[in-house]
Formats: sequence, structure tokens, C-alpha cells
Amino acid sequence: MTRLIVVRLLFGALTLWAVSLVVFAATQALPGDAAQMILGRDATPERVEALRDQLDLHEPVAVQYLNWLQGIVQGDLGTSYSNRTEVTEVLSGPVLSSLTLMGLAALAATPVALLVGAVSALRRDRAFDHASSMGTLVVASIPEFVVGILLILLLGPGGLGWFPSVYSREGGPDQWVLPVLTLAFAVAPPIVRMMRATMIEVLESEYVQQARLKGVDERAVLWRHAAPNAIGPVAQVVALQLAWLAGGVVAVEFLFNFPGVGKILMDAIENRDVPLVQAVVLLIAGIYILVNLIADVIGLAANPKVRVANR
Amino acid sequence: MSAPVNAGVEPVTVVPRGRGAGLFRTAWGFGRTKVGAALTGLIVLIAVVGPFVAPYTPTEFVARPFETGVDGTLFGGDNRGRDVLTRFLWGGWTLLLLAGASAAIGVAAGTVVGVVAGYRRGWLDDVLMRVGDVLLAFPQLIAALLVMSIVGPKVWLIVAVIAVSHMPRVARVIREATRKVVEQDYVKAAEAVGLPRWRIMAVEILPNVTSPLLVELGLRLTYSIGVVAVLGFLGMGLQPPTADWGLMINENRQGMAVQPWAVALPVAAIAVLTIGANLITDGLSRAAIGIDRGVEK
Amino acid sequence: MSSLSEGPRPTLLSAPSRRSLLKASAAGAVVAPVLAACGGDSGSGGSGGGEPQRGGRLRVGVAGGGVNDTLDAHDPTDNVDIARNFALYAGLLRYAADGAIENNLAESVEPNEDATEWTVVLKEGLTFHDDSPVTADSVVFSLRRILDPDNPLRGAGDMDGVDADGLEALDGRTVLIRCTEPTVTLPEALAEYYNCVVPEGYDPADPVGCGPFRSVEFVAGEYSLFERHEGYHEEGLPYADELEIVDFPEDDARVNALNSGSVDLITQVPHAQVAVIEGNPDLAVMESETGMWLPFTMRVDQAPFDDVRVRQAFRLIVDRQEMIDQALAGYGQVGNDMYARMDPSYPDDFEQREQDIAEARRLLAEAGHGDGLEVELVTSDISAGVVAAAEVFQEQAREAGVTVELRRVNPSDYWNEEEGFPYAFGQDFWSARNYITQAAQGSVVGAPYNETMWGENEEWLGHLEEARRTADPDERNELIRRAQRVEYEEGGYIVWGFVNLLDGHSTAVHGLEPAVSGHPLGSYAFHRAWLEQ
Amino acid sequence: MTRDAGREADSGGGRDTGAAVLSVEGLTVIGRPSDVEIISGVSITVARGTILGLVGESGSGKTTLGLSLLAHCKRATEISAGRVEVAGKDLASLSERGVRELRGRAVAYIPQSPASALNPALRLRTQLREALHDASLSAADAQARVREVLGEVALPDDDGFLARYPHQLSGGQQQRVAIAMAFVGRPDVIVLDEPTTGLDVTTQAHVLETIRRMTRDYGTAGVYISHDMAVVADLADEIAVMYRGEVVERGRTDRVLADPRHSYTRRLLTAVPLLRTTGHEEGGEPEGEPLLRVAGLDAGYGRTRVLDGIDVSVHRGECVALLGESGSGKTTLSRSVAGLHRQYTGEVVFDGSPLAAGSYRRTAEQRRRVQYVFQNPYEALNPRRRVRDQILGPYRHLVGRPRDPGAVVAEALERAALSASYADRYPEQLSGGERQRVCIARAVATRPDLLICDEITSALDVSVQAEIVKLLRGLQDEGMALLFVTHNIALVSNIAQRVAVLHRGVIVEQGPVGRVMSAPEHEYTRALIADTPDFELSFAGAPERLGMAAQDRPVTGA
Repeated sequence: MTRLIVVRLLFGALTLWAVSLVVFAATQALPGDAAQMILGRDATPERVEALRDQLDLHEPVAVQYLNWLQGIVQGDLGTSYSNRTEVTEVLSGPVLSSLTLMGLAALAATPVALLVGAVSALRRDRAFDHASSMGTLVVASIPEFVVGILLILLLGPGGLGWFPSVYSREGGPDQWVLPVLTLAFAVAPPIVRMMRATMIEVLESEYVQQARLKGVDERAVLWRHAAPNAIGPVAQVVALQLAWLAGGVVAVEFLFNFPGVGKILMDAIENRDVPLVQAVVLLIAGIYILVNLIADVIGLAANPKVRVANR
Repeated sequence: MSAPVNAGVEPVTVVPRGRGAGLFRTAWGFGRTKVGAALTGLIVLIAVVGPFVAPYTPTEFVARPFETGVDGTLFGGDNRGRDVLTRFLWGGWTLLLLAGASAAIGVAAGTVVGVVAGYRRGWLDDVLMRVGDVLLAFPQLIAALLVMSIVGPKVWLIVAVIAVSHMPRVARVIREATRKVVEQDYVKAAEAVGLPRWRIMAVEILPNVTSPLLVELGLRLTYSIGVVAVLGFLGMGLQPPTADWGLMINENRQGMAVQPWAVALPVAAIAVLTIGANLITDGLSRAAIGIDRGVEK
Repeated sequence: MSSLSEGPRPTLLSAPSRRSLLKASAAGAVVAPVLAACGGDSGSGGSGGGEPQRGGRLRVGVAGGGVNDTLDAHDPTDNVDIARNFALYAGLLRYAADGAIENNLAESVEPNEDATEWTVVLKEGLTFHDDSPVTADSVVFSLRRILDPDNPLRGAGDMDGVDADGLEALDGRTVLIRCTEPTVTLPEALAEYYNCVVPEGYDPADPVGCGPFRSVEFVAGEYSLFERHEGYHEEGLPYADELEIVDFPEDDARVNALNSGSVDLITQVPHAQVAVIEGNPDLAVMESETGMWLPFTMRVDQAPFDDVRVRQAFRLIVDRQEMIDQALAGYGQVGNDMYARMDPSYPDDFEQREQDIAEARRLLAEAGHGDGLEVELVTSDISAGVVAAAEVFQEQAREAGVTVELRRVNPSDYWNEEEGFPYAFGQDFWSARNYITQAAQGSVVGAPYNETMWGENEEWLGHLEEARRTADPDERNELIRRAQRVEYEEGGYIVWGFVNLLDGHSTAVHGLEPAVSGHPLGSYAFHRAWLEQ
Repeated sequence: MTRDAGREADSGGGRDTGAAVLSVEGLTVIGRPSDVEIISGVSITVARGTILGLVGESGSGKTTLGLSLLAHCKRATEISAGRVEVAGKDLASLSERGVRELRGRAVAYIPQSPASALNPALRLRTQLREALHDASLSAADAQARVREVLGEVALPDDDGFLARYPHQLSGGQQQRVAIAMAFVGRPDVIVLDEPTTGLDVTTQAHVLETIRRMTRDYGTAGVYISHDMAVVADLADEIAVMYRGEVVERGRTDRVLADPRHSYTRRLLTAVPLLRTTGHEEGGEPEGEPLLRVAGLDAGYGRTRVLDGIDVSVHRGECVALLGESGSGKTTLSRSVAGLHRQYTGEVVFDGSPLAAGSYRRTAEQRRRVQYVFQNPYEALNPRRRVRDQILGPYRHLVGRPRDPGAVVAEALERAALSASYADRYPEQLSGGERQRVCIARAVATRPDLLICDEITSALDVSVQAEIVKLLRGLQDEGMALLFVTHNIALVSNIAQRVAVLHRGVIVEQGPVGRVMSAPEHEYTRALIADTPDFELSFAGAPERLGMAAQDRPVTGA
């Protein structure tokens, strides 16, 4: 099992490296001279030259990449063009807010989703089941920013006016409601469906039937026999949803003007702020890969066939 | 080992396109599929017929920006004072076209990769899948944004990026399906006979992964619609003054409070469209599972 | 997000920001008839509202701001810096709301007959925030700091003629400014907020000035807090005890803050939000007509615009009122292909150009484009309404058989040679300033942003050069008008209109009146604003 | 154990006739919503200490009956009539709770595939302990009881074993655990649903022996559900034959075997291949150059070695059986010959010329002359293609464009004893037997000289199996050589001329069937013969040998 995990980890690292390569190559294609960008229009040629040396822009691309990579490894993501400060500094705040946002969304969505999923599995083919399956289907299909806008139209200033539709520095906690809600809606459906599917599969399985035929009472059947086998895939899908969030926040943050990585990314793209774009994309990809990895590991760990070496 | 339920039924003389049609028939059996078809049809109708029935041209000015209640306009003016209804009627087909194209290309490419990887196994499989992993490491939207920010928003690019981001996802599914099929002996039978690999893939394997294929197509179409819309919404899709639903939402967000229509209409359309597409997909997948049970014993 | 909003965007790269402000700076000099501020806004926002009351904290939301915010008196980079500059510092002269130049710290500013020497006399009893007196030496120090050849600051550009070494403090209150050439534009320069007076040995880290407010707290990119400068030279001013300036890069956020009452004033209300604000009984919008213009720029040295008939045709294609209505949502005034609207030389008598498609077609046909013409218009969200104007023009041009391809360039790249600036057919935005200064910035050969290459025109150049050497106002204006006539007929600008500024404020705020300068909140007149307690 | 031991146990079971502890009367189970009767009007009784063999082919409803004895109905089925009485309790009268009490104590169930019936996430201890309901027992006693039962089913009873997960056991062990789990609660009735399918004969023999002993020792009434008449005949005291949801015949085992009354029973019995240890005509070593000669063949997957120094040869028109249990490597061998398995060394000579490893490196002609029929007809046909195309595909590729495709197909089908009308069908429209015939048709269409049959009957019901075997005989008579791969020694004894016994990748014995059957040299072969359940058919018209008799019987079933 540990071997499997190590292998997974290695692949994760490999992927991340490949991603860094892609990102670097991509951003190299951007027009504009870094030094010029940083110093701005009215910088004297001398200073530009000096900076170019300092940024070793004269070096061949390969070297530049290596330096860049080295920098990243050492946690130095370079200097943002737009506001000439350390990228790490620029990002620290937004990353925190984004993580908080994602965390809240996950916290809001997961328990409800699991409950709904389990109930519809137990009430299979009854009204509740149909309702929930329809509901999840509908919600799942709508792009998250559309969900967001619908929420705004409904609960925002234009509608019932319960919650503000844009985030601002001096706004109260109520401005978190709509973004969190939107993301929660985006995250929940797959969890519900997976929970339902696995529960049904497990409950239909021969070993649960056998447990029943053994005369084990229902609670034990559910908790001792069904649950352990259902936990794996569900946990996995939950993790995957979190991974999705890493990319999903962008549109939502943009919509609610929420000061997180997503918005930073949009601004960075707007301003052709290469180092920032690189950093954010890498960051998001990194989180994405990491969480996927965790999902894998959970999947493995939950499976005794893997957990316990075969004889 | 159980004999199939329909053992010994009278030979159905003509079964067009093997199971494919069967799949559709079964899918149609579910009420939700019908609903989905109706919803999708409605939006497609709007998108296709819209431009011909639009009262104005999408770029002419009929009102002050965000002005409502202007006579001659049903929903007032947008951020430039162009007729919201007209732009709504015009804004659909671009979305459908881009989404359709990217989904089709992505699924086609993904299928090829998936079948090849799943059948040939070995290093080829590994390479293809590793590359896929790298692509998968970019959330779809992020990948699109990255490329857009570099090359700038171009129509072909939008299609390409979305298609590429679909490819590995489709490939994975098809690969799994292919592997199941490859396990089956009729593939080995064909190998024993020495049928060329490509023909085995084309004749023996491909027809047996149509069910997951159709489901993927539906799924990817739904996603494509979403991504195209989001790109437009983020201003990274089609550029003004094009009338495009995603872009409309972006352009008119500012005035949501004064002129909700300019946002509500396209938002509603996108929502209905995606829901419809997803309903159909769901029907298909249910049908597919039902059917394939026969195949996989 | 800013680039999409209709409000002016915070300029993030230093390149354009420097420039835009350089341009947005000087409002026109001595002004023609005062432009009335429209609507009841000036009522609620204006000097009405009974006796001014003292006290309270004035909370202001200003568009823009970033980690590069500075309090340096002579080197502000961004809207919020300008706002703070108006609060902290004061100059020898200043622009009145109507655009006229009036004395501020100076009691008098007098030129000699050929405008090569200017004598400045300070008012009595002026003090800085640290209660130290404002002296002639302070003035000399300030001007030298600005003109420092090793590190020339913003104002240096306006004072080419001034000889830094020739500056001389004749006595405690009198300064003699010697110029190397006739410098008729010196008052404009001295009226600029960024040419303000600071104490000797000034250090931006300790921002001491003699403006209405003194600095208490400052967090770059977030907010800054000020308290009344008791020693302010205008008797009884300012009214507010405290002033808080909050950075708001996001339009929605800014408007929300006003709506939710977390600020009393905001600058630059997006057109789309005006209705929202006016819908709120406790809020009002103050609309200020300005000399800010958003021209289309045609390069007279590049096809097809090297043919004067094409330029004229394009000028005739524009339906100016529609431009105002669609691009500025009606918040603007029609232009007549001539800038420097506040300049006494402004040619109101030139006949107003109207849309004339037939004539345009004829001219185009003559120029050999009878069977239609295709041009690329480079646009960018460099200022509210610019992109909109491009789209409207595209629509209007269609009628004249001209197909306009829009190329949308990222704002931060717009003035980038790599993007192709100056473009054959592009756009721009300029703030009000008088004709000569404007020409120096945008038209003459070698001007920093010569986007029409118009400066080559000898006839025009002749008149202009002469005018710059002429001290007598009337003669000078006559010369300028000749130059203007030439440019009006053959120039490369399409000046379709002037922008109105929209500021939002709580109805509890009084004392503000619209200013033509192009700076919001009546040129950030914090010293005159007062809160209804 | 030996067959004689089996007999003893039989009669032993017969002697003791306790009270009927299980009685079913007119039980009818219908499927919802179609209301189709899955089983109708079934009545059986079983006495303590005896075993009732419930025989039937797939789809006969025997499993449904078995489950209904535990008051359990599969999704969308329900009991519509009749009563089930276990240990004096009428199941219908019981509450859900009552049923739970009943299960595991009064009546226990042993599933068909323990692999899927044991919870993969739980350790054996947990699963065994919860089967032991008696709450009064202390933890220690419970532990002791569990160990006791494990001992009885001949499994290790140490903690290490108890701490294992199901996937850590072999198939046989899993089945024993399942049995232990059923008996641990000392039930009055025990339902065994094909508990030995998928086990090799030796393991099967042991499991059966265990079951027999346990039922006797515990005085438990056993209901043994199976499709394998031989096993049932060997094990049960009474036999109930199910056909299309009804019990068509019931009686004491010896009676049913001696004098089957229902035609279906008779057919079933005659279809079962009987192990023939005598009466083979003396086929000595055939002379001349063999059609296929495998010499010194070693094969494996990656690093693991599966076959070791195999020497086999098949002569023209001869049927050579490759006998071995699952994992013996017989399939690997056959596939190596067919060119489907490339990882081997050693020589494979076909008609004088060596066959390259891997079908793609062989000439079309070679591929044409060696054809392969797969074990599972449900996987061997492309569900998306009509029978016609399935047959023509290889033909076109190997022989070329036929002038009259229809004729080719028709002939192939006819040789596989199918009417030409089948050409237009899709596989899903065929029964298992028909599918296998189509597979054979596809193989013979190209008129091969060697036909490799890999367990081609194991996935089919016995009656169908008999017909397939008959078909093969016919082909052989037409001069086709067969390499018949199977685990079923009885079948071998009836079809092959020569047999090679494969054990753990090595051929332990090889020779004419007569000799090997009558005088097995290797003890493995002897064990096989001993462990294979068997019985005598004494009724009138009972074939004394399957093959011959098969020919004068009309084709039935499918």
C-alpha cells in the first residue's frame, strides 16, 4: 500500500513538473519585455538593461526556466509586474480568502449532500429519491456562475435584497453568503449522486444480502456491513469535488468580485502580469493535483484488498 | 452463468445500427429524456430561428444604455442601448456552434486515444495516459484562461482549448470501456484470426463502446456549453460587439439592478439548455447501463 | 471587474498611469463662460443646505488605489494619490471650480513684459502642518525638488522654460522665477496640484504640507486618515474634523459602500449605477461637465488617413449626439473636433459639425474608396466610454460603407509600441488643458504622445510657435485661433464630445460644487465640504 | 474421501429419518410487475439430518426457492401463495423481527459465491461472531464456539486466521468459512446454493464431505441446490428436480436414479457425462507425423512460469483431451498453440512447419487451419454484429471473398447444427447453446484441420453440453482433429481418444483414454478419478455411454 502511495506521489510530482514546464513555455509566448514591464514606460534604458541582467533575461530560455523553477522550489515566485512586489506577498492574502471560501463551501455542502444521498438510497424510487435525483441533475448541469447570477437575481439587491451581491473590504459577514452558497450548490450534486449510487450498490451486494440472511439486524447491516464499503468511493468523490473547487472558484470570485486567487488571476491576465499568472496557475494546478492525490490515497486506504497485503 | 432472458425469441429481421438505435429507444423511454429533448429543442429553436425573427439588427441603438420600458422594445436596451431581445435572439447560435464543435472534436479525439490506449496497452498506453494526466492537472477553465490570456480570444482557439481539455477525460472513460471489451473473447478470436489491429479497433471494439461514447458526448456537450458561456462571461470568449449569451451576461452585469432582463434572458437560456442536455445525457446513461448489463453478463 | 466596468479603471502598470495623469492633470487655464452644473445635483451637492456646520468625519471612496500609493507631494501616481494630494498640500495658484486660475498660497504672480521673469509674492502668516512658516525658501526648495535634473518629477514637464538655478528668494515672501524663454504657461503649471509647496528638507515619509488636512494614518492601497489643519490659510476651513479616504479599485464595491452608508462620498459613479443611486432618497449624484475628451485619432501620415478627404469623411460619419447618448449614456456634451474647451481661445464660432453620410460617401469616393473602405480601429478600455465609442462608431460607419474592424488591446499595452502605438486609427482620452500645453503634449513633433503626427503641418506649426512666444493674451489667442482653424479643417482628431464626471454622495454632504477640471468631487474640494450633523 | 465413502454416507443419511423440520406447501413466487410465476406450487419436506438435492438448470427457479426458505425475496419478487414452515414456525406469520431471529438460528444460507458473499471490509472474526446470535454466550465462549466450527470445517482456528480478510483466503477456504458461518448458529435447516461451483473436483469433494458430515452431526436438514446431477446424486438422500419453476419429480435418490419418471429427469440424467473407466476401444499410440506437435514448451506471464516442458501431439482426425483443473495452465497451453499467448519457448510444429509465437506472425493459411473455440459463448461473440458477419469476417480475411457468402454461412451453420435462419440474428437473440454453436460455426467455416476447444461446455447446462459434445464428435468424424481442453474428467472419458493430464504446469500423465482411465499411473490422476462424483444409471434405455447413445437421441433443449 505504502508503495502504491509513493508511486502516486511520484506521479503527482512528475505531473506538477510537467505543468510547470507547460506554464513557463506558455507564458514565454507572451509579448513584452519583463524588465520593461516591471519598470514601466518612463524608465531609462540603463535601468531596464540593469534589471534585464538582474532577471538574467539574457540567459537562454532553458537557464531562465531552471532559475524560475529553483525560485519556485525556494518559495520565490518572482516579482509581480503590476505592483512591483513579491508575488508571494501579493498572493498570501487572496490564497487565504480563497481557501476559506472553498472550505466554507465544502463544509456547507458535504454533510447535506451525504445525508440527501443516503436518504434517497434508502428511500430508493420513492418520491424523495426522484425529487433529489432531479434536483441534483438540474443543479449539476447549470454552470456555477449562472447559479451565482440566479442567486443574485433572487436574493441579491435586485431581488429579495437579503445579501450583498459584491464583496467589499468593509462589508459584513453576510457578503460571504452568496459566494459560499453558489460554490456549495456547484459541489453538492456529484456527492449526492455518488453517495446514493454507492449506498445502493452496497445494499444490493451479496454480502449485505448474506448479512441479512444471517439475521443481522438492520442497523448492524447498515453501519457494520454497508458503511465501511461505501466510505471509500464517497470520500474519494468528496475530495475530487474539492479539487474541482480549485478551478471553480475563478468564475465565482469574478462574479462576486471576491478578492481571492481567482480574481487575482483575472486581474493578472488583464495586466499581462506574467509572474502572477504563472504563480496562480501553478498554485491552482498544484492544489488540484494534490487533492486528487489525496482522493486516490483515500480510495486505496478504504479498500482492504489494498490495505492488507494479499497472501 | 445464466442464459439471456430473451433466449430463443424470433429473429428480429432488421435491427438498424445494432444497439445504437436500441439505446436511443430505451433512453426515450424515460420521461426525463423527453423533457430534456423538449427543453434543448426550445433553446436550439430560439438560437436558430432567432436571428430571422429579431426586430432589430444586433448592433443598432434603440434606447439609452440600460433603459427599460422603451416603446418598440420588449425588454429595453442593453449596456449600449441595443435591443436586448434582438441580441438575445442573435446570441444563441454562436454558443451552440462553439459548444457543439468543441464537444464533437474533443470526444472524437478522446475516443481514438482511449481505444488505442485501452487496446494496445504497454508503453503507448502509459504515454498517452501520462500526457492525459498532465492535461487533467489543469482545471478546464484555468487551461482555457491561460491560453486565452496568451494568444488572445480567438474562436478557433476556444474550440481547440475546450476540445483538448475534454480529450483526456473522454479518453479515460473510453479506455476503461475498451479494456472491458478487450477482455471479451471475441476480440481474442479476431486476433487469433489475425485481423489487422486497426480493423479490430474499428469493427470489434468501437461498436461496443458506443454506449459510454454517447453518454460522454452528451456530458461533454453540457460541459462545453458551460465553459463557452463562462469564457464569454469572463470576457475571454467572443468579443464585442458580437451578440453572445455569455458576453451579454458579462456586458450587462453592471446594470443588473436597473435592467435585469439583459442578464436574466441569457442566463435563463443557458440554464435551460444545460439542464436539457444533461437530462438527455442522463436518459442515455440510464439506458446504456441497462443495455450493457446484457453484454457484460 | 474594472476592465469590464464602465467606470475609469485603476491603471496598474506604471507606464499608462503616469501618462494618463500627466494628461488628466491641467484643466484649461483662464476659462470661457462658466459651465453650469446640470440637474438638481448641484443643489443637493452644491453650496446649498444652509449654514455650513463644522465637525464630523468625511469618509470618501475614491476609484483606484494600489500598493504603489504614495503621499509624495510632487509624484502622485494614481487617483487616490491625487485625492490625498489635494487634502495634504497646497500650491501657489489653483483652479477654481469654473476652471479659472486663482491665487492660493500666492498673493500675486506677475510676469515681466515678455514673460521671461515671474515674481511670486506669498500671502502672510502661512504655516505648514508642523506650524513652521511657509517662506520663499520653501517655494524655491519645492520648485528645485520638482526640477531636479537628476530626478525630474511630474511638474518638470510643465516648466521647461524655468531655470532652476535662476530661482531666487528676494525676501521672506517674495520669489523671483527666471525663465530661459518666454513661458506664458507658467501659471497653469503653478496651479497644478502636483507642483505644490513643501517645507525645506521635505521627506515623503513625513508628509508635511500646508493643505487643509494633515496626515494621521496611511495604508497604501487601503485607506488613509487625516485631521483638520488648524493653521489652514483659508479662514474657517476646512469644516470636517477628520477626513478618511478609502481606496476602491472596484466600481461595484465603491457604489455598494455608498449605498450601505460606509462612505459619504464616492468618485466616478458608473453610468449603470446612476439610477440605483438616484433611487435612494439619502443619496444623490453630482454631475460635473468637464473638458475631458475621448477623441478618435487618425494618423495623417498613414493610409488611408494621409488623404485629408478621408479624415473629413470620418469626421462627418460621426453622429455626435448618438455618441454621447450611447457611449456616455448621455452624460457628456457634443464636441466639435476641437479640444482645449476651457481655453479663452476656444472657437465657439466654428460651425458645429453634424453627421452627413452623403457628404462623407462623396469624399470617400473622391479619395478612391467609392466601393467601400475597411479600416482597423484599435480600442482599449483605457477610460470609461472609449470602447463604447468605438462600437458606436463601428455602427455609424457602416452607413457610410466603411467597415470598421475593432482590435481590442489590453489597457496596459495600449501605449505600447509593440502593440503598434501610435495606431493609424485609434482612440485616446485627454483631460482639459489649454491649447498650447495640449499641443505640446499631443501634437507637436516629438510630443510624448503624438498620435496623429499632425505636428508636421507647417502652417499650423507656424501659428503655434508664434503664439507660444506672444505674451499678450489677445494677440496670442488670435494666433491660436488660426492654428485651430487649420486643425479643425484638416487635423487628425475626431473630438466627438466631452465627458461629464459623476460623483455620488450622501445628501448629508454639502459644500461641493461641480468643477470643470476633470478631477472628481469638484477637484477634491474636501476643505469646502461639510457634513449635516 | 472415496466414492465408496460417499455411498456409505448416502445410505447413512437414508437410515436416519427424523421429523420433517422443513416443509413447503404449494409455494408460488411471482415477479413484479409482470406477475410471471418464477416458481409455482412447489412442495417439499426435509427431515433432520437428511439432505434434499434440488436439481435444475439455470432459470429453473431453484435459487428463488432456496431464498424463500429464509423468507427472503429478491427485488421485485414476492410470495403469492403457499406456506413455508421451518422448525414448526410459519414464515409468513413472522414479523420482520421474528424473521431475523429465525435466520442464522433456525435456517442458515450458504451462498453460491462466497467471494462476493463475504464482506470484503470485515475480518473473519467479526463475520463469524455475528452469525452466532446467542447473546447469552460470553465473549470467550463465543470465541471458543467459532474456533470449534472452524476446526470442524478443517480451517485453522488461530487468531491470525480469524484476523484475516476474505480476500486473503483461497476459494475453497472462503467456501468453508461460509459453511462455518452457516453452522456456527446450529441451525435446524441449512440452504446450500451451488456451494461448490468454481471449485476444482478435489476441493469440491472435500467441501461436500464436510457438508455431509456437518448435517449429520448437527442433525440439520440440508437443502442442496445444484445444476450438477452427479454431485446431487452423490450427496443427497432425496432429489427434487425443478424445471421451469416447478418440481417435476421428487423421490429418494436411488429411486430417481433407478427409475426416473419424468422425461425431463430422464433427459437430465442421460445428459450427464458418466466417468467411464472401462470399455474404451484400444487406441494405441497413433503412428506417423502428428498434425500438431508441441515439444519442450515452457510458457508464463512475465516472471511467473505457468507451463514447464510440455510435450503434446495431436494426429489427424484425433481428439486429444487436455485435462487439468483451474490454474493448471491448460488454457495457457491451448492459447499458445492458437497464437494468442506469445510468451513461450519451445517448438510448436503444425503439419511439419513450425508455428511462430503470436498469430500475427503466422501465415494466413496456418491461421486458417488452426481454429479456436472459446470457453464463454457470452463473451466470444461481438454483440454488435449479426451472426452472418461474425462468420464471414474471419472467412473473408483468411480464405478470401466468397462467391456466395450466403452459402458459406449456411453451410457453416448447418455444420454447427443450426438453421440458416440464424444468420440474421444478433447474439443477444441466441441462447447460450446457440451462441456456442455459432462460435463453432465461425471456427469451422474456414474448414480448419485442428480445432482447439477451450472448456467450451463448462459455461453451459448439462443438456446443452451433451449436444455440443455430440456436435464435436460429428466434426471429428469428418476428419477434424480436436484439442479438447477441459477440467471434466468424465467428459474426457467419453470424447477423447488420448488424454494429457496437466497438473501445476506439468503433464503428469499422458496416454490413450482407456489406459489412463482404467489404470491411472500418477496419483493425481487417481485422485481426480476418485473425487469425481459419479452414479450408475440403471433405468431402461439409460445409455451405458454418453457419446454413442447421444447420437440416437433427438437434439433437445436450446
